[in-house]
Amino acid sequence: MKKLVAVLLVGLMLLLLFINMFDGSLEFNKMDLADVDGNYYAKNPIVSNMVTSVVVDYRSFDTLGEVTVLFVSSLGVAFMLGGLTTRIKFKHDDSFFLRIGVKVLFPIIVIVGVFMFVHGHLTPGGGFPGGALIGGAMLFKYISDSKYRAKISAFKVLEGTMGSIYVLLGIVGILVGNYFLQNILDIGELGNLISGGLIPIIYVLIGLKVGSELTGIFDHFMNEEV
Amino acid sequence: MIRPVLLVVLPLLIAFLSVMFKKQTKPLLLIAVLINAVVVFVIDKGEYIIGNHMQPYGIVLNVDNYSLYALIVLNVLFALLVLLNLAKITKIASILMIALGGLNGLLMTGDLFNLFVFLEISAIAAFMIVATNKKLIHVFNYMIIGIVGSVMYLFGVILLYSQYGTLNMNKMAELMTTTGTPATYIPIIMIFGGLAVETKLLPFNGWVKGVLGNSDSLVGPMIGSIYSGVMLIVFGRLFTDVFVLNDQVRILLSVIAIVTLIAGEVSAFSTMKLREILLYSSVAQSGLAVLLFLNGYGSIAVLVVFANVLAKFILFMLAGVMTNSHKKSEHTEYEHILNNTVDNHDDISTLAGIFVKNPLNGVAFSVASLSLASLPLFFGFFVKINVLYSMFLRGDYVLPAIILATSLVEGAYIIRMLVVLWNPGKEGEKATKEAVTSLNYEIDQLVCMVLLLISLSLVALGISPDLAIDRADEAGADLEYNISTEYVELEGGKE
Amino acid sequence: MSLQLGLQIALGVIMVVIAIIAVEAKKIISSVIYLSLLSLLAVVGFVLMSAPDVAVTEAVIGSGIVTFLFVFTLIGVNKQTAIKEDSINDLDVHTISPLEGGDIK
Amino acid sequence: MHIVGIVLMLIGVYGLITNRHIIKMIVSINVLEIGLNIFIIAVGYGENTIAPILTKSNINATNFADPLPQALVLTAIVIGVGTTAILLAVARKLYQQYGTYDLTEMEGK
Repeated sequence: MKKLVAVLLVGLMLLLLFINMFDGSLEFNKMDLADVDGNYYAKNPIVSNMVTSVVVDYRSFDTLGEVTVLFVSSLGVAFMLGGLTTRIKFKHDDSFFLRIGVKVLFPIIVIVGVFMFVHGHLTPGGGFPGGALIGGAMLFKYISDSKYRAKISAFKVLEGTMGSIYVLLGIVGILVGNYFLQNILDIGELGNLISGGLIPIIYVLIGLKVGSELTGIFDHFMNEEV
Repeated sequence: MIRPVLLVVLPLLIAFLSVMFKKQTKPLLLIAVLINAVVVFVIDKGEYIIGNHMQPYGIVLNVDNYSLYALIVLNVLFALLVLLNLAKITKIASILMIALGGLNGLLMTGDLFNLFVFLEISAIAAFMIVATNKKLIHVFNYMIIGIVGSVMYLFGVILLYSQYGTLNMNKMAELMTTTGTPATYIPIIMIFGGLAVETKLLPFNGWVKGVLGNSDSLVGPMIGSIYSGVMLIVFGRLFTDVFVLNDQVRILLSVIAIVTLIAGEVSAFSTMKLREILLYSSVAQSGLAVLLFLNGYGSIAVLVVFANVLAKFILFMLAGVMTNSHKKSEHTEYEHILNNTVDNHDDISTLAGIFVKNPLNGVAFSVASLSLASLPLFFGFFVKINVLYSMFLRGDYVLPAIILATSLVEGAYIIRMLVVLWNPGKEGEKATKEAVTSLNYEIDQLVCMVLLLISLSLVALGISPDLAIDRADEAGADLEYNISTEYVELEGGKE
Repeated sequence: MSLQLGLQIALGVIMVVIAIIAVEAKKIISSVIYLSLLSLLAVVGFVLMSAPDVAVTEAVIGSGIVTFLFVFTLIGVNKQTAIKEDSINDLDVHTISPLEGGDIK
Repeated sequence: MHIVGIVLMLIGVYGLITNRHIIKMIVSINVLEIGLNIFIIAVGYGENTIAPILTKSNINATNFADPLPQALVLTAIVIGVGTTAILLAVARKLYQQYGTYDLTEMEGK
């Protein structure tokens, strides 16, 4: 019965949506790029990747909040699953091929991750996917051999230092440039590696922080209560 | 040099550092909380740009009277709550720091998407704080409704961006002229739905009963008074300063607020459990505050929120302490174990006459609840008088009728609760020995004294409310759509 | 540019179908697998809508990490049910205190 | 693609309403968030816009896609991961406590 009610509700919402869509009172991108805020970001980008210049420089406060969200969720997972200590033992034992395969793949994935957040301001991708790739590489290590435990305390220290350096950069922005999180270094010539002032540095910080946080989350998810 | 942005950033910085020094997280929490409580008094008002980008393109923090007073109340109460519950905070010290940063960010931000990010930070921190009381089903319900609420809020913000092309609140306020067509009122309803979760309005307050129903002396005041106060102020900022509501939209949203007000009062009247009375009364107060914000009584709503936050802080703190009291008899340790597994003593009848044993808490509790019931000589009385006065001035008679009826119901269940807690047994005689409950609870003197002080401040504000009313007037002046300007100040009405 | 539009419409239809299956699937494992497939299709959708940055992020995080979290929650569960069947004098999920007796309020 | 985004969000809400199984509810929330992300990108996408990356060839092009919604979606995706991780941690603890994933059974106990 409940399913029927839910289907009716969703169907009604869809009907309303189509009526409004087709009589023109609810079109979505009514404003083309010219008169939208995004146009300013497109017109004067700080680095060649406009999205990165928005994420890390124009709206850098959002990204600081974003990094805090991941930080709180890794704290929360540690708080919820803190009691578990022993690693989950899979039904199958460690396969030889997987272990060798991971030994080969691990450095490659880490390098791709590092490449992604170092070139965040030139090519698509940035701190978040780069960090997630590093977390993924650590995940391979966990899967490949069941007795592997990453040095969580080292990752915690890395996470703490990266986060506080990011905030300190913001405060330095106040001292030197009179605005919080101001891009104090010079922008440099668009398009080459060392350009965009603080942007590559911040993306490296975010990448390492996201990588270590996700490793912490994976470590807690791999444990179980015996 | 002291910038308001430090209020948000310092707790985050100390939280990031606290991960590295595992053992000293509690002292770090203390430092962060005290720094914030001091810094909040020295920051000055104004619009602060982040990252040296001009107004609509960069993120801006506007700290005017409206948000400054809210910041002061938030930081002082947060510091007080952490100090009073220091022994109870073990594993969630870092999460509390992040919650402090998130809440400060919520009050200051001038950008709609930035508000979403801080909403998300404070919500996740609230999930973890609530998860300390081990009843995980309620935490899970709270999470699901909280996440759906923030998704609705983001959907509303994106619809506004597709209509008006900006995320900046000031520019949005200028661009938004009417909410007539569906393209303009659907985002408003979505954002109202998104904020309705944390402000406990009817369609989305299913989680309140579970979370506040079994809250202890840290979770209760945190979610019941601090979080709900901040969310109401954010709601007021958005719906009076930024959005322009048409009449139909205003009536629709006011109906939801009125229904919440009535449902809250009636269900508070119908229950005999201590914390349920408090949580339903806080649902009703949120409905009242939202009703006032929607209809343009901005500064009066600020008064209502301030009085509600103060009163609920005391009530939820004491309720949290009282409900896990246990018999002072010989086998206390078994009783204690039993106490943990069985639902602790929430029913008023089991706690009957508990104030006879500790009168100081009784005084604090009664002052706070009587101020809530808006009896004369307390701060709540002046808030209610001003609510009715400014409504009559505008010739509006429907709303005052509803508000008077609900405050009658509110007075009834509060007086009934106090009579049972103070003087059980038959009418008129002094409470006999066996009628008084055998339960008792330990509460250290500091908490007792501080709560007494806050309740005395409620009485002081009741006697000479001009301090609070001037502040509320200045705060209301910052809101664009604010009609309530005259106030009843002295006992004898306007001089 | 009808190719672009055609691709988008086709992708949209497939995604809606996959989403319905993911929500309606009987077994949890298949519902999780369909979710990660939906996330993959979302990556293709982002690329079609000329958002490469978002596509990379959704690919790594959406189909990579979210799928892992789901799968490992389920693996943790199957292990636990296995333990419960073969252990004989199994205490109920949370310890019963001596005073409380057998029934759980 | 706006319609696809909104329909996905509706399916997510439908999944949340009908399912009582915790993991299925978390899957529905993820479907809701994917739908929202697609809607946000669709708002910023014009008809023949190109990726907002400046290269030598499109240095002075004008039909770029709007970079602002894409920056917002970057944040929304990572927030989605954060909330999903916590939801799954709570779901695991609930399973340890109640031995089942069904909300109605849990409320019964």
